[in-house]
Amino acid sequence: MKLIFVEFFKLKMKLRAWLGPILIFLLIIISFPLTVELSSEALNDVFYSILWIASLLTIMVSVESIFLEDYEDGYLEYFYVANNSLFSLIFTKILIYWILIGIPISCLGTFFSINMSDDISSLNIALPSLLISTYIFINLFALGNSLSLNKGSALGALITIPLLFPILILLGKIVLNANFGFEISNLLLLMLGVLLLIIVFIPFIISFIIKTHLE
Amino acid sequence: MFNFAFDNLNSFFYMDGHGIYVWSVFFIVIISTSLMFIFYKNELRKIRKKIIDE
Amino acid sequence: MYPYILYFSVLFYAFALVWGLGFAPADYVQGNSFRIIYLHVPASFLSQSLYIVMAIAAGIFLIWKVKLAAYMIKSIAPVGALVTFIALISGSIWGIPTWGTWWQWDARITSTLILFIMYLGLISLHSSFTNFEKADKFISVLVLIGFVNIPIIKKSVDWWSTLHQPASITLTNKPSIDPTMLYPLIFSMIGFSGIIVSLIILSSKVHIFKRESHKSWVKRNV
Amino acid sequence: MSNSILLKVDNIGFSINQNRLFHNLSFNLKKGKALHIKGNNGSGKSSLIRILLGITPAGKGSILWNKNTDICFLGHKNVLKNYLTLSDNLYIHGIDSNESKTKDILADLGLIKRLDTIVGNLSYGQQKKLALIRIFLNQAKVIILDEPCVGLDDSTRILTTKFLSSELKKNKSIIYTSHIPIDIDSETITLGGNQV
Repeated sequence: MKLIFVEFFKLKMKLRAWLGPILIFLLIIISFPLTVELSSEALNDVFYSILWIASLLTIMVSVESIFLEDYEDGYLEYFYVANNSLFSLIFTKILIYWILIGIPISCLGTFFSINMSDDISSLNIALPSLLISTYIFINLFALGNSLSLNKGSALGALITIPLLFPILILLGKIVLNANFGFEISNLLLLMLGVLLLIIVFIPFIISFIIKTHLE
Repeated sequence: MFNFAFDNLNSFFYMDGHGIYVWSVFFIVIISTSLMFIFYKNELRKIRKKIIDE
Repeated sequence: MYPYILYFSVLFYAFALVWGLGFAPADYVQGNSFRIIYLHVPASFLSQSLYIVMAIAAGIFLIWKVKLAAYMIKSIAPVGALVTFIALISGSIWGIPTWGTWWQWDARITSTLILFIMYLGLISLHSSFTNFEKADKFISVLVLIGFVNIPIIKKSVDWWSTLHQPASITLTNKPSIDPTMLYPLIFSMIGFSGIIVSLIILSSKVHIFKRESHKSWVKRNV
Repeated sequence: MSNSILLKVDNIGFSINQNRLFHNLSFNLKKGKALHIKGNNGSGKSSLIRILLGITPAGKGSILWNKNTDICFLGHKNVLKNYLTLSDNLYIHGIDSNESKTKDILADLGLIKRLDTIVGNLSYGQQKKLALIRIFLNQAKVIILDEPCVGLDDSTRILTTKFLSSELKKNKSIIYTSHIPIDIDSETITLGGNQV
């Protein structure tokens, strides 16, 4: 519990690490309508894919240094010596990133999607799928960045993005089904299941990787 | 089974207009694979030389 | 031993190619352009099976700490990238006469492209570390994660869209192509695999010598 | 293992990139004793400490810690967040900067007036002092220090020595490496003896 407070405090004090990504998300969302024809129909067709890609890019930018600073000032070592395990730290870090970045951009994205499509039903498409998918994205980008720790974030993104394609396809399917008026709850449940698997396994893998980095 | 599928060698190379695709694929593959072979041969020679020099 | 495998498989592949290119009958629908199959199918088969071999090696390395397995991963990765590149380029050139376009956002093509990017990611991950022992561990973890992910990617991309013809040869079903085309295909698969295997032997030789250059048995063998 | 022995190191060896740093190294750490690891640069002092901490695996041999031994460790890295203030940094390590004991130590080190300064603006020596506070306030049974005195002024070094000898009296154990002599009662392990 104390760990959550400490990690929350650390990230909260680093404005550029969480406010920056949220602003980037806003900028991407704003910049797409400028490049598409300004008729709202054309925009409606692609709006959700803009939303997914924008959240993906935002998470990519925000997670790039998730472990870097703690690695460089020795905090990871300190934590490992004190607790003999890194799992709880990594799990908490990812959770805090989701709370400070994932939830705000999910809310922002939902807000814009209401505005764009004049359709309140998008509230139950965009919000849950954004909430779940941002958590998955943060987990996987954290994995990629732990592999490429202190070797630059481009490598991490190169490793991670191929792993994200299934989630993107799933998100696309959700919108497609919603447009045809089909049920989407089963797809959302599938995504939730993926999330549950990822929540358990990814921190384990990351702690193995970071342990290797410390050696 | 072993009848030559073309009338003559010319049509074998031409392949009803598809020859350019077929032959360009084989050309690219042969070039890239042999480049890889040459690269590794070179590396091996360098390492051998280094070990012998020691 | 390695040069004999190479010479033998080059001869074998040349034989299969002459058979396939010159003697097999033209395809009823696709005409003569189908002859690219004698390259495309072996390459796309190998692009996936090499990844499986790497995943097995990664498992062996992580569980039993066999160093040789890590060298295998390192030496297979560039060859796998080459083979995947061959599969991609032969596929897209084949697409020009048959589909009228060199690129389609089709499931199998896209997943092969993703596989290619993953191979490149593996190579760049390994080469960005100066401590090879750490790099070996990281690359094995990544190979295993990719191994879990590749079927998922394939399935999801299949779900997304499919235009590609289904696999011509599967182990379980009766082959759907004519024996006069099938036999040269099987021969070309064996020959092409032989060439690639000898390339892997060569590259793993390079890596073993590089990493174990101080050991006395290496010095004796040089 | 008897109760007075906290750590038993048996026959360990370690090499980096085929370069053998030490082998057949055995020693024990007893309660209330200090160990000084000596050696030239690159002789593997820091590696040995990281092996003892369980961060790096040893090539061979065994390391046995007594059960329930908690360790307090300060290495080359200061474990400070340079975008946070001094008191926030203490908070991260679970130290309340308003407690009287903490305040005394802060006053001794001359940092009491700087509690609201961002750590990135402090000098290297001041940062090192701040990192030492964590060691001074710890409750652990074993203290492991890797070059604690680099960059410290004389008064702080004396303070550190005084602190360490008082800890020894409290039956705590210390393992340290230092090029700058620390005047406490300790056994010495010299690394790189069998190297030319």
